[in-house]
Amino acid sequence: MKPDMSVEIGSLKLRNPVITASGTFGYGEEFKDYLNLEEIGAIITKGLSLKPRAGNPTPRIVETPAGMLNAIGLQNVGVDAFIEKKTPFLRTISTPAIVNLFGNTIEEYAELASRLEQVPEVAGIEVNISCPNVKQGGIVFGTDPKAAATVVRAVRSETTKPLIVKLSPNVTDVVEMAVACAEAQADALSLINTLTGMAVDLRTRRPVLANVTGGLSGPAIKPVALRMVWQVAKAVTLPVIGIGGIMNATDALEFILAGATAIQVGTANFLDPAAAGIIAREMEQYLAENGIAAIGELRGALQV
Amino acid sequence: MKPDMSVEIGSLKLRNPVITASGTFGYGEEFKDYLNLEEIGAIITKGLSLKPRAGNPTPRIVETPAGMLNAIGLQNVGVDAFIEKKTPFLRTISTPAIVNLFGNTIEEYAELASRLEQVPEVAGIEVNISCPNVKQGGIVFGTDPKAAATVVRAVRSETTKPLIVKLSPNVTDVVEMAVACAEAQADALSLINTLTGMAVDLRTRRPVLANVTGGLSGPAIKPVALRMVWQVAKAVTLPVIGIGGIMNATDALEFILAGATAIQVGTANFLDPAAAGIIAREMEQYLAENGIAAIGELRGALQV
Amino acid sequence: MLFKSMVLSNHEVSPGYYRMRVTAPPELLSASPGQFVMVKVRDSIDPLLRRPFGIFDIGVLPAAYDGGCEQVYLEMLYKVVGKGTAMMATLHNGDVLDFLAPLGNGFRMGNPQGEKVLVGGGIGLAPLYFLAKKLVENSKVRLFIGGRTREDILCVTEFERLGIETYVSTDDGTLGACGLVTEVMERHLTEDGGDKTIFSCGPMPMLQAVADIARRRSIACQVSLEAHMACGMGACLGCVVKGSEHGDSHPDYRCVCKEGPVFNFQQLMWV
Amino acid sequence: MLFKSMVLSNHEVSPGYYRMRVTAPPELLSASPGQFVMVKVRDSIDPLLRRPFGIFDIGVLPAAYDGGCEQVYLEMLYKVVGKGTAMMATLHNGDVLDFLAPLGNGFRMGNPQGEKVLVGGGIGLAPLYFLAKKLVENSKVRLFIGGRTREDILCVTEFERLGIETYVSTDDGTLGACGLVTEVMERHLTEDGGDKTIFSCGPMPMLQAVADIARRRSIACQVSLEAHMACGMGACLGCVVKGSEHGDSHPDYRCVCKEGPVFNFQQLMWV
Ligand SMILES: Cc1cc2nc3c(=O)[nH]c(=O)nc-3n(C[C@H](O)[C@H](O)[C@H](O)COP(=O)(O)OP(=O)(O)OC[C@H]3O[C@@H](n4cnc5c(N)ncnc54)[C@H](O)[C@@H]3O)c2cc1C
Ligand SMILES: Cc1cc2nc3c(=O)[nH]c(=O)nc-3n(C[C@H](O)[C@H](O)[C@H](O)COP(=O)(O)OP(=O)(O)OC[C@H]3O[C@@H](n4cnc5c(N)ncnc54)[C@H](O)[C@@H]3O)c2cc1C
Ligand SMILES: Cc1cc2nc3c(=O)[nH]c(=O)nc-3n(C[C@H](O)[C@H](O)[C@H](O)COP(=O)(O)O)c2cc1C
Ligand SMILES: Cc1cc2nc3c(=O)[nH]c(=O)nc-3n(C[C@H](O)[C@H](O)[C@H](O)COP(=O)(O)O)c2cc1C
Ligand code: FES
Ligand code: FES
Repeated sequence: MKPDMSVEIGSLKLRNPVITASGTFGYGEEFKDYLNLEEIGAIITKGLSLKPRAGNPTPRIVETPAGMLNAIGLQNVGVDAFIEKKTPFLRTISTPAIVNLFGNTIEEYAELASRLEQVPEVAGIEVNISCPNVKQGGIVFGTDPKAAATVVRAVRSETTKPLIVKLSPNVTDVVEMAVACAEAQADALSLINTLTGMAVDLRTRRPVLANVTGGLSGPAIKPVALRMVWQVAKAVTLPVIGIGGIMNATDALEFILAGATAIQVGTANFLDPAAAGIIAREMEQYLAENGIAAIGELRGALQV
Repeated sequence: MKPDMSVEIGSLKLRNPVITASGTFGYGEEFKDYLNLEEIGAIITKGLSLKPRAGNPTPRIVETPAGMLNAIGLQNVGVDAFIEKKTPFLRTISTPAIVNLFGNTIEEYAELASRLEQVPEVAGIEVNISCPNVKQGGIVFGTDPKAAATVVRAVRSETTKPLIVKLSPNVTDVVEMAVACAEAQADALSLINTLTGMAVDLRTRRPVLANVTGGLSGPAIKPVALRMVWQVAKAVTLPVIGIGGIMNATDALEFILAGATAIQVGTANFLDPAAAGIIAREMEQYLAENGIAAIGELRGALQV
Repeated sequence: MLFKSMVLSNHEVSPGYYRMRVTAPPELLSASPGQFVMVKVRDSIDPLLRRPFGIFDIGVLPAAYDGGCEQVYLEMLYKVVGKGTAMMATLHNGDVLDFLAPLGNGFRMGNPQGEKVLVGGGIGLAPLYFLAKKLVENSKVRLFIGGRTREDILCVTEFERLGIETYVSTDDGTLGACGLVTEVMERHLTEDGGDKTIFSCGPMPMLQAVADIARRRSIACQVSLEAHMACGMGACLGCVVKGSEHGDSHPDYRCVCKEGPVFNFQQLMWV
Repeated sequence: MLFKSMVLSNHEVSPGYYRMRVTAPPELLSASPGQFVMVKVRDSIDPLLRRPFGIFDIGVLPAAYDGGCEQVYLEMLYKVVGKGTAMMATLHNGDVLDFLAPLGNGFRMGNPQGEKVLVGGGIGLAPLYFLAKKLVENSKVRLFIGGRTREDILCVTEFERLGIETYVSTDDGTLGACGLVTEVMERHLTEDGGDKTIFSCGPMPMLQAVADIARRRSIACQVSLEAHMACGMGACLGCVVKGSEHGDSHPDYRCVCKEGPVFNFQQLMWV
């Protein structure tokens, strides 16, 4: 019997719990030759702002031990071009597309949400309060529970779509942040975004990234991500989406055990553009082989 | 000409900036067959408490991508046994031994410092306010600037020895912590201690560590450590000691460029018990080959 | 396309430079010169990311025995500069590598009548051989190749075998003319007029000089760029360069991996 | 001691089980049975930590030609269970590995008069061969070897060549007696009295059963333990087990790497 892989994120029903992470999967179209997009649960598009953004100067990425730093600086086409140029492709797939968005002010967050409310190709919204790259940007909202709650309420009042809040790991107490966002009526929480890090080039005596610091992703951060997902899943009743260093189905299932309802695949898309599809398939296979009828049976099943 | 590798940590003069990190080098003696202890700047002993401590149940360690988690739980012999059994060996080496200490209360910190004040083999004190493994332990002190400052002042009032405060990376704002400790009259700051993480075993559906969470160390955390050292070194005038994923001389020199006066070698001691000696030698060689007269010329020389 | 390849040979052709031949699927025969590949050097998280390399050559080995198969192969020419390339240098025949290829936009061949001038600096020579093989079918081709010292001058014989006139220069004069490859090229361009296209790959300062010459003399010119890459397919936005329209208020970033790596020099912002 | 070794051979002796022979420095000849080695599987951060293995054998290869040298070698018998051992299984002759060895305290040989009873479970056989080679010099030795199925029974021939009486058992009866190795051992121990020492290595439940038998019958017994290790030299305190005195208020933890891996069963806390 085929295991039931479907999960629910608020009112959004996904065929399976594998979602591609914002900023690592373009707008979906880039991957269509490598991957059957109908095989994954959902895609999340590159962080979107009201106006187009240039992003940071280069170099923007560098490999670090079992990870990478990025300081893309949220380069994106802006909401108008997104609606005009990126939604037509999204219409051709049945897999829901969730839009990751950010603003520099509460008003920008709210306006973006309101713009997207009318766009049928947008199945849900992921609010990035945690991007560490932009000076005036998410960083303030992402580390202060009151500010985060204000953003979430503002977006909530403009959208009926499922609202996911993406949490930053660069905080003393991620549970406090999670609770604040839950109370502000988020439908789900996703975590973690990148850890702020830095790389130095001894030869040039300069930071490797033009932006000096960047966001650390990849296998290196998996232990931190698992810990935070576990802490948050215990503390809130909302669905939690686990992110951080997920490279294969085993990693993904570990997050489910720790309490995640769904997971996101980020850096792994760069190593293998087919990764998300393979992970979804292999998770299902694991369930089948172990006689588990539904993925929900594993959720939070960690015996502590 | 031989480059000048000496550095000063408060009143403590080290022959070179390479120090072995607490908990990764035992009490020094364990490594004497692998390494000429006279070749390194200083050693820091395993975290010490007033009474002996059993530590956590096992498993206590697990490998993670480019890193490891440990939940030793600060097992240690206690101050009496330390003085009786561990100082005799320390007397036989000229390399200064710094004692890493922790307590469950301010009073314990102060009492430990006062006990060690009379011990001539103790060249300095590193106060661990950041160990994430012990529930009632350092975690509170390490994430609240006021509590940290109270601990530092209490220790300061009991010791004339160089006083290093070791900072936790599990905070929103490490600079705030650093400034608080600096104002409380620390002589130097060391960072980072381990990031709190977790590992899950899919087969058993249990956390790998008996303690559930543990401290992440090794190359995986280097980007986070470099970033924090850079931030702190800009913000305080105290000497900063860089720690986190240092495996070789290049890593060490990157921390010096980022503003560290000295560095600590932790997990690398496990991969190669001679690592600290090799790093010291190769740093010196780098200076010689690049015509740099003194290590101080590289300190904070990062061009941002 | 994602595929696994077996190493057929891997030799040091000059100190620190290697030439590796691996098996490839037949579909790769339709790759164009200037496109590139991304290699997963080890089945491990160290190194984590794929590494980009130009296509030095693609060809077909005839069946070795009756009933055997033809085998398409891919060649890379690479320089050991860091962890990933150092690991590549230790691979042996029979080892297996993972490829994502072909990626990006290659060189546009242009008008067959005109002369084709190839300009390579150091390891920048890598994508020019596959290009030269295609160009000599229809056009006159000359190669200007430069390097710091004679050990940076690679594979001249291969180009000469194609009947290509080759001009070598080194910064220290240890091989060919002493001086910059762009100086040598400009001297020779002065001698003759006519319709020309420059194809160039090499370090940024060299490309800058090439672009200057092309602009001053109104010669068509395509350059192949390098950038730090994570995905190689336009998803991460890590590899961007400034386009000619770039300004603080009107950003014009282009992905080297997807819009390049080959650009018409006029598409780019040169500082 | 830290040293680099070259792989001399690396064969699969049973599905999933490998035997690897590597070169070793002459100083390793003084290692005792039961001591262990820590191997850096790859010169990379993946895997990061060294992996601990027992010493299956140490010996000397005679010089292969006039003017050649004797070569000391070390053998390991290992089971592929995860990343590190999977990578080891892909190594070839000529590959180089990094060793920290010998580590820990080995078996104490005890009184040569008494009979020596070796009890190995699965890959727990690994350290017993080197031990057996030394023991047969002076004592009568018997080996009880158990496994889940016949593929887990390794190297019986090698022990028999030493003149050791060997009793095989498998949980599923596919080789030797059907049942637990400890049951078979106990049956045979009943038959004869006399001064004995048990030396055992294998999974924890087996060691527990062995220790029970030893206690009940007052037989001397040494067991070799496994634990997750980072340093192998008493520095990290990662590998501890509870000593016999352990209690909540009076902790008695022992390092497997430094105080073990071989313990007298009475030194340990058995639950
Ligand atoms: C489109 C393209 C084609 C290329 N073709 C060739 C070729 O044919 N032959 C050849 O020898 N080299 C080529 N390069 C450069 C080659 O990719 C780098 O030398 C290589 O990635 C270095 O990897 P490493 O692990 O040895 O170095 P490391 O310094 O350890 O690499 C660390 C990181 O920096 C990146 N990096 C380092 N140098 C470069 C660089 N110059 N360009 C891009 N990323 C870099 C790596 O990808 C990696 O992420 C090409 C680069 C690009 C972008
Ligand atoms: C003193 C000692 C002697 C040993 N002798 C042998 C031997 O002769 N032959 C043999 O096949 N195995 C032996 N083992 C077990 C062997 O060390 C592990 O099977 C091996 O480390 C697994 O590594 P991996 O990367 O393949 O597995 P992974 O599961 O990927 O390893 C992950 C981590 O867990 C640790 N680990 C996993 N299993 C064990 C284990 N059973 N014991 C200790 N650590 C473990 C690894 O060291 C590593 O840190 C011995 C262990 C010890 C402590
Ligand atoms: C190149 C790159 C760009 C990213 N851009 C965004 C973004 O625009 N918005 C966002 O919320 N997260 C962004 N992220 C973070 C990822 O979505 C994800 O949270 C993070 O990479 C951790 O997951 P991973 O370890 O699987 O990569 C980006 C990550 C990378 C590597
Ligand atoms: C096994 C282990 C035990 C440790 N014990 C202590 C300790 O007792 N006190 C302390 O302040 N830090 C302790 N640490 C943290 C290290 O001193 C160091 O801060 C950390 O490992 C990061 O450095 P690294 O990446 O070089 O290992 C321990 C680390 C490890 C791996
Ligand atoms: S390398 Fe990712 S967009 Fe070019
Ligand atoms: S492995 Fe480190 S103390 Fe035993």
